[in-house]
Amino acid sequence: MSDTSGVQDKPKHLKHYFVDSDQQFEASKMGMWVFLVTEILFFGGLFAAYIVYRSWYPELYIQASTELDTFWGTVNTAVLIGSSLTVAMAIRSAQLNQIKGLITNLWITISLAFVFMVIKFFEYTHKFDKGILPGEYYTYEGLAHEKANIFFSIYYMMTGLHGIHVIIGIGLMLFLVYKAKKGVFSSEYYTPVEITGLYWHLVDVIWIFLFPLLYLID
Amino acid sequence: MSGHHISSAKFLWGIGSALFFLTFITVAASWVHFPSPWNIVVAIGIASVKALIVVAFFMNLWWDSKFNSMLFVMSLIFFLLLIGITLLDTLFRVDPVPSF
Amino acid sequence: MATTDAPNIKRLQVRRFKPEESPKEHYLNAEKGLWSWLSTVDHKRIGLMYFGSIAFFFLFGGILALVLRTELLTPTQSFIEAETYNQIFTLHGAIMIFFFLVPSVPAALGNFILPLQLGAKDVAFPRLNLASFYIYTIGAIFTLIAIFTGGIDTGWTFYTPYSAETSSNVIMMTLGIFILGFSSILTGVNFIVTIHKMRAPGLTWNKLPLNIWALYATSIIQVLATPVLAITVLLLAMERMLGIGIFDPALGGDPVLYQHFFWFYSHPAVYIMIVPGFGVISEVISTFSRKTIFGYWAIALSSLAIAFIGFLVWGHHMFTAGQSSLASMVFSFLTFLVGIPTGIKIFNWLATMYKGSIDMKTPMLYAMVFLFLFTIGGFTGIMLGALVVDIHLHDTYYVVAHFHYVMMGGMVMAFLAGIHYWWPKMFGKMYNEFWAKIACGIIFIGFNMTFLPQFIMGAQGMPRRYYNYIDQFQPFHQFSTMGSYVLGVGFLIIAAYMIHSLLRGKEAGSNPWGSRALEWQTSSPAPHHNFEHTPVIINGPYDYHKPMSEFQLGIAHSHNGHHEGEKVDVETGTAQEKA
Amino acid sequence: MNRLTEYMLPPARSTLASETDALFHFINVTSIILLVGITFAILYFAWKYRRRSEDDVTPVITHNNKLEITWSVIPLIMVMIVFGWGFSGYMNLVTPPDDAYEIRVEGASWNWRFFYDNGAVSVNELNVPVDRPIKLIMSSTDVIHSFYVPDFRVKRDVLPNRYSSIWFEATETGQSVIFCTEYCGEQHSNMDGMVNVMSQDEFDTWLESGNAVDESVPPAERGEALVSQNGCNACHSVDGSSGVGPSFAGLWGSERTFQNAEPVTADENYIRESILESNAKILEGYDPVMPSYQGVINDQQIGDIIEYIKTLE
Repeated sequence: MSDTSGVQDKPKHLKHYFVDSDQQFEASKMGMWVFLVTEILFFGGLFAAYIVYRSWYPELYIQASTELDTFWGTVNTAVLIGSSLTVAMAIRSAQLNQIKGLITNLWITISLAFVFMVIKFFEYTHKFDKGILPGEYYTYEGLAHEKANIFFSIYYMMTGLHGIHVIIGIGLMLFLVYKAKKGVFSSEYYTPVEITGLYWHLVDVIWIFLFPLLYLID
Repeated sequence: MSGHHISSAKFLWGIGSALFFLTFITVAASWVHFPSPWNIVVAIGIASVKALIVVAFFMNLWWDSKFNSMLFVMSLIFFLLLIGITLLDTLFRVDPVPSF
Repeated sequence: MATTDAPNIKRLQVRRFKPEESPKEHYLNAEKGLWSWLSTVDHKRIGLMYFGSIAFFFLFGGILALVLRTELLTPTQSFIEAETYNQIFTLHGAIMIFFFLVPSVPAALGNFILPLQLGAKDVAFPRLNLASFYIYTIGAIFTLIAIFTGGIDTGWTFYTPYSAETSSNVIMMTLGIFILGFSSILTGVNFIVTIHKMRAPGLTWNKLPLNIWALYATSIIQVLATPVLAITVLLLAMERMLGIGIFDPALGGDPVLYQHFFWFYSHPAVYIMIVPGFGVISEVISTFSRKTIFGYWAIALSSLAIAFIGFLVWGHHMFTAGQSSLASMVFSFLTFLVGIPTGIKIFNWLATMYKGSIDMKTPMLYAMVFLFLFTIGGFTGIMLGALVVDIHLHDTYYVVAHFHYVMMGGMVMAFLAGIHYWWPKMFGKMYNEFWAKIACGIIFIGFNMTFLPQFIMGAQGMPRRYYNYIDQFQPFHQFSTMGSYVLGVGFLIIAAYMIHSLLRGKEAGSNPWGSRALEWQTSSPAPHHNFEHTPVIINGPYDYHKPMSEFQLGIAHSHNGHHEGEKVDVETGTAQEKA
Repeated sequence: MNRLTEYMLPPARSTLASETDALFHFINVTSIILLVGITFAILYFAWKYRRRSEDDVTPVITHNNKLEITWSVIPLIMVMIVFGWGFSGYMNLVTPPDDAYEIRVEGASWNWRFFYDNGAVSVNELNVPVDRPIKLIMSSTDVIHSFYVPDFRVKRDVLPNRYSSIWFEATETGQSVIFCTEYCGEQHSNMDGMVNVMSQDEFDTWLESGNAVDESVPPAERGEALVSQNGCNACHSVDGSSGVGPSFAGLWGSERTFQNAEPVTADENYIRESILESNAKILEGYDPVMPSYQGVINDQQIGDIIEYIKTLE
């Protein structure tokens, strides 16, 4: 498609069906935001289940949340917010054409995400040892409530699904580092970094809501 | 070039520290025992403030085109709709006999 | 191709580009070989691939329907076991809904027509478009595996706790539908961004064809509703694998909560199926009445109204399901609100036909059949919305007849109208008009023979999904089965003359129906990149009082224009450009 | 016109049935009138404004606010009338009178059990007195079923984790069919029962005799009647043909191998245990779908059934 302001040399990344890279960048961002809407509603279903069961069994939630270790929850929140900060810094360095800064920031984000998953792993194994397993494998007698497994089923579904999204985020960022090393990104073209940044911030926002709802019920 | 806002490093660090501070606040709030409905309101309130900060400044919605913000608000509306109308049923059920 | 973002008036040097009548070079023969099809990112080819797979699944679902109807000829066992019957009605429902109705107009016709009607070269994310086709295929493969390794007997709704306990492989099927949901989401994402970002110069929101408005409303529903189906199906799979007990009463869960989650997607899903049909009908009626649409904004906004209110009404599927009376009252009230925009559309289409110059070609015939059948579907929907009557009619054949009148009478007729309307644009060939009209008549008769008796049977209390029934209902079932055979014959005739048209159809010009819509201003079949020029839009999509030349404008020196069109009397058109 | 919609509905045999039918007729009549109007408009326009020549010029009518408002407001008013009418009828349907006679209903995979207040039990047969409000308190033992009596225009899902209730008042004696309208598995379509509406004294005599044992009839014959009454023959055949459950023919004294237990010879204890805890021992090649009859069949009746099974070779 021609550009109304006559022919100019096309940047390498520009697709033929877009007029200029600005339109392509805005289109990709809008597409990502529409996808984030589906992620919000995807987790929304779990939050709905959480709220419905909390309205039915409020005392179960209070008892059961004592089983969750608030300290490690707080550390995890801080880790994830930190990774959100470093991914924002990564985008900033991509915008300023500092490719080395982009790669280091990405590595920090990936390692913080990895720390998050390790903490989750220890939390899970600690619960498995005590017999707190999802659904019918729940054999823990510590709680008086006969429907206690409902809380932990929802807990495992929420944190499990969130964990899977963190792993996907790590995968995406490793792919970004690989492409950054090949010099694909520049201040002219950093759309994939921005898109992955948006996805990572949303994963952080979901944890920001998960943390108080699961850990801080008093 | 509307979508290309570049925020300064100092600004990003400021936002990051605000979020760390709010995390501390929300944990502190859980030590103070609020009466039943208020503890949820406080927890959700702080979490919403944190979420809005991340969405507005880390995700550049503040400087971005209005349509993306509208998309985000639409998803929240439909999420609240799912919960609101489902609660219309689950909270108002009448059991003919005290059930199981 | 909206370039500058400042909404100022930009003078464009425009020239008329008459579409080439019988193009040698077009998207069908631009590249040759199977790999060129499988790896294409051209939205038109992807549309055709969707069209092929949808036709296959419609045939598969249709055969299952005929088996069901044949089994119901006698009150007891005719020729298959109860177990097989239960699996077949489940598969008939699931295949027809997830593999035919949801993707049919948005993915098949929508993919083909949307960029053409926007004057764009392709959708915003062509590779994502191809990815969503392959996700659809993978989902289909998983479902076919589920079908051939034991089948599913839970009904297409997978209600717990039965779906959590039954031995049939529900997990494989739900995994297939989980994957299929992403194909629907990605199509929605693609269409929303394309409509926003890739309109031709001059194509402002009030000049968008109503088909685009309908696809826009559908994409919004797809994007907002499908994720909830994904989480519901994931929870069901976890229920079966880990027994998480959210829907399992033994572990403290509540099966009615499953129904809430399921219908939060599935009612908007029925609007995903029908709203694109409205878009097609608006195009067909306006073109064949050669008259400007009546109430453009009424129809456009009622699509969006249906999309929004459609999210509030899911509880009318659960009036008898132990829902609180308050919730039932609210859902019944909102269900009646969603009926109003649909009524407005029907009246607006009728008003468009008033004082038009109606050319009774096959697409118009199907549009009129749609108006008649969908009106019956709408009225029976009002009947089912009234609380006390729904208590009597819920889960009976009255409901079966209602949703067949709306889905088959509405959606399939609109889909057939769309196919017959855009067939010349897709393949550049006409079909046999005589046989098309015969088939339309047979389908109309067969359809009414099949489903009218089901209304009566349902009102008398015949429950749904029944393998054996009491003798009182046998005459209705037999009449209905005869009707289903006639219906089957009708569809076979369509298949026959369509294949004949592909092989030996006579050449169709670029604009056989004399339509002012943008997709008819390029050659048919369309060139690989849709337009030889960058189209410029100065008129509304249905301005039949304007000469045809004003609809064929393009930017004068768009250098990829291969041939010289003659000078146009409009020296410099003014096109208002908006971001 | 009324005859058509009369024909569409089953006989109205409960006090509230007439209200449902009235709204059903109203919606049907208005819909048919509007449908005829729209169909006439379609056909008339298609004929009157048929295309005479290729260059017909059609008037440019883009909208007409007055017309559009009327065809939005009038349907809105009509549907609001229907909504109000439907909702008021619904409230009558879900609020039982206080003096209603309560019967406990249990929906099991593929039969209905009714427990009366004096301990009498009946399977697939609901006996009720005429002209008296009856309240059914229902629950399910396994999956969701739905209790539907077309003649009384009542229907309610029967949930496993909650009680749900409906009420009706039969206006005439006679029999009305019961359907299950929520898909519940293989024999979902065989799960129909019968409501026997009797006069008050007939009902009282049945209630007393419900549990009394009729000594004159030999136990095996009583057992045979119990097997059909309790719906055993829906899944267990007596002539050796295969069904959902194993056949009773040749059951007595035969060697039984199980999926989840040690093989055992079929004796009194095995048959008793299979009736009361039906999923304790599952035969090879069969699914654990049999509901337990605990509290439905008492010991005396189990003895009769065992006598009957002994007679089956």
